[in-house]
Amino acid sequence: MLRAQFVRSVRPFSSSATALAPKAVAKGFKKDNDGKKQRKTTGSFRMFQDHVNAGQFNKKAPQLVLPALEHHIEANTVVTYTQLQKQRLSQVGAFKKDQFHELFSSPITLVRDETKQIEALVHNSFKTSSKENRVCLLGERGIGKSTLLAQAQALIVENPDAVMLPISYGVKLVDGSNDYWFDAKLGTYVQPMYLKTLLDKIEYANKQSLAKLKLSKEYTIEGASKTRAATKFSTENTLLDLVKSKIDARHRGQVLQILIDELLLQQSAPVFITVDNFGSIISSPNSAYRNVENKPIAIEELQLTKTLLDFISGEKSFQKGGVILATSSDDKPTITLKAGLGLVKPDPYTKKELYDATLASRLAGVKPLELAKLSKENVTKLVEKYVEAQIFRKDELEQNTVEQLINQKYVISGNGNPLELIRSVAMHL
Amino acid sequence: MRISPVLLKGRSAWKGPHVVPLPIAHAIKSNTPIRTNARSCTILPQFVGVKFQVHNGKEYVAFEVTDDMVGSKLGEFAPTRKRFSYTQTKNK
Amino acid sequence: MAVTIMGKAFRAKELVTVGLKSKFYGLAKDDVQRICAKLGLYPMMRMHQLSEQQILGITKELSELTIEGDARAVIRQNIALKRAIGSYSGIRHAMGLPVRGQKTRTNAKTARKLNRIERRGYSTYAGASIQQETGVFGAFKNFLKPFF
Amino acid sequence: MFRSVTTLRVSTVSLARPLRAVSSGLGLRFQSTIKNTSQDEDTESWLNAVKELKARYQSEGVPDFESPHMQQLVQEKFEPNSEQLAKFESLQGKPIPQKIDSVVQHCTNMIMKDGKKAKAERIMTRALYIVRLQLREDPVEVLKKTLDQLGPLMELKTYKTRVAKNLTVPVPLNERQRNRRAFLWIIEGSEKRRSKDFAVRLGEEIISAYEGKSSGYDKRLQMHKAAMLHRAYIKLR
Repeated sequence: MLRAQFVRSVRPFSSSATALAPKAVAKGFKKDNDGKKQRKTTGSFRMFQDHVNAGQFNKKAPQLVLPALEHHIEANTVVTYTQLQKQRLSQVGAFKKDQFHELFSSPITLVRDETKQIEALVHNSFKTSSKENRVCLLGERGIGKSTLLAQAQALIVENPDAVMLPISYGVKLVDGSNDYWFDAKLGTYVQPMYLKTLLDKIEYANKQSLAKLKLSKEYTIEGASKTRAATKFSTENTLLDLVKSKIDARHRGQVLQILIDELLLQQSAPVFITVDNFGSIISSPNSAYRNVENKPIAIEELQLTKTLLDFISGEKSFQKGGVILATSSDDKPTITLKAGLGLVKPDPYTKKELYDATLASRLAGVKPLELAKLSKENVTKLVEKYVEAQIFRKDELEQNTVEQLINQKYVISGNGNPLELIRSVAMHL
Repeated sequence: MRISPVLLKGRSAWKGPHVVPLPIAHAIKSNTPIRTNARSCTILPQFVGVKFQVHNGKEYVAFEVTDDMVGSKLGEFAPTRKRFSYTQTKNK
Repeated sequence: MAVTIMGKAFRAKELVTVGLKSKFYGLAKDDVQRICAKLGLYPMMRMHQLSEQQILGITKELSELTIEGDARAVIRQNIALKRAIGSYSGIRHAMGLPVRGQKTRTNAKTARKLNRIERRGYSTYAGASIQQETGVFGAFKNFLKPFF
Repeated sequence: MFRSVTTLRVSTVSLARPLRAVSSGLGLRFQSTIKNTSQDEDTESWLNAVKELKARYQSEGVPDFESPHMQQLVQEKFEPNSEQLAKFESLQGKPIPQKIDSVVQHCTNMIMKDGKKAKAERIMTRALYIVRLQLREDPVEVLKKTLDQLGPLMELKTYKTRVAKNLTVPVPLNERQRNRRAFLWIIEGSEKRRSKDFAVRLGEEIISAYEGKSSGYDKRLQMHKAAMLHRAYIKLR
């Protein structure tokens, strides 16, 4: 005992301890748990928005009894989509992530005055050419532009003859997130990866209507796939066969070209072009893509945007049909769009990045539709449904009458902004 | 007319290189060194082969201009500072 | 899953434009953009999406540029020339001191680290630069190495 | 929203600039001939009125503003009526309702880092939204109930005595203290979850704690056991 203490009290006079010690390694501030990565296994791996969307939470929501969205429905009613509409709209990509659909068993939507205007346009386009039925939805963030576009699409789906060409995120056409390739035959740049998804969407959304349309003449796509030298389409084939056909990526542009040509020729089916995030397409005359000489590729040189602009400007026109565009608050704000729609007169000294005259002139004849804020009556209807869907906090319901709640929420939502309205109900502390 | 970017080094073109009148022709003929205080004078191609004595604040440093020096300033070749070296006593 | 271009490994999910720019000494954003435009690679392309042929194309384009060792050699040559003609900046490089009139009373650590006739260049390969020594005194030396 | 405002501003400026330039140019050139615009008429009438008043003050003297005649012109003061007074009296005792529940606010402050409350609030809102979606109940109630279940009742505290030994004495915790311990355990548990989004991790952890599956319950049990072991040191007066 004594000896042990003695030994401990003497300082070791040797450098061997320090010499033999493991070499010090510089460590950052990052925690790494001795170099081992901690494994996290439980729980969802998604970020908030995706978690909320992918969790199928709407199955747990109480069922609401609501009328379906159909033609000639009264304004200021809260409706839901029919099974067919829901299926088609989700295939087309009309339901966006931040629209709070997970709160309800089935997406609910309000028929507002603008819906009636859009409905009239859709009805008109069943009879008249697409040049006469061009509209662009405008309005502040959360006002319901995408929702109104979805409503229009739902009304279009109701017509079994109608063909819909849906672009759910316009920005993806020009921001360089898809591959591109110069098709010498067409003389434009095609985007095979995007075309694949677009053609799939067109196929899903228009199965019945495309099956009724037969090709007017024979087409041959050379070098269409690895196994075959060429793919032939006869007059017996329908447009659905064309869209479904498995064509090599590089020749997909020709499929779209044939589809558009055929739709231009026929008279029976009304054809609709719907574009969301349209503002980002029109924000610049150039896309993010570059050609072999490292010069930016103009949006007029890309097959898809050129086709869209042709129909938007009215240069080309389906014999029956319409063009419905929706802007988004995510789009880069430029004067081009508003000047093109005739809402503002641009200053001649405006910077080139903000205003492009030639591009603006392509929008001539498109009717602007500015979405107004919801009226008190609209808010009343919505809040009543929210109460039914049990998304209010308990204490809020206990402390206030429904009438008081309506008044409160109308003010908090910035006098009737639908996004702010539902956020004030479902997402506040 | 484009002036060589070597001479300008980012200086604006309309000004041209900064030069001071010096007896270059005379120096080439007589092979005498040019004694000058103009440290900021740009070395032009005409200067090549001329001997210079450039003031460094205390005395005149002598050097001969070679091809590679074109575009530099005269002062770059006459250092103005002496390197510090420690001596035990001040009298040394 | 990594893609290798000219002996350098890239993460599969890395953007081609960002990856090339950051891994090759002397390669700028505009150079990468030009290469991508020439080969028809789209701006948001990821490394794992490159085909064999496209990688070969990138390699060919890169081999025509002065990058990596060549780019470093150019800088070394310029410094050596300055030293040879005896100009002020050449002298400062030789002394391992700041060239552009910065103060030397304090700091000037970057200059001490980099400025010399045989300049290393901004290193894109970490680890190879400083040889580690072992032992007690070695550790002390390692600590002081960056300053001398 | 911000963006749209800026575009509007730009557009109005662009409209206004040429107009103004034109009008000022005209004004300079044709000042003598064109005078029938409403703006000029207004200015002239104002100037005339001022001149008239000046002349009157000079001849008659400045009027006495303190006189009762002038006092009549001053607007009457606001006087509440009996109904308004009664309402004021009835509201006197009542507290101003809180915007955010105090428990939620306490928890939000525990999430907060570097004083970034807005960020903390966003995380909390999203976490509670996930709780609502999953359980279809009022998330604030769920949170309160969870904290109540999870919070320890006693804690060991060490007191220094002047003599050799330190005293470890079990101390009862108040509600706020219990909530704090419980929510810190929830945050700790949420760190072991997979999502990169803290809001998702927190929401899921609150749900599992509500269902009685959190690792915090073991800690709670341990604390209670330790408190029981040291129960002899409790001084009861």
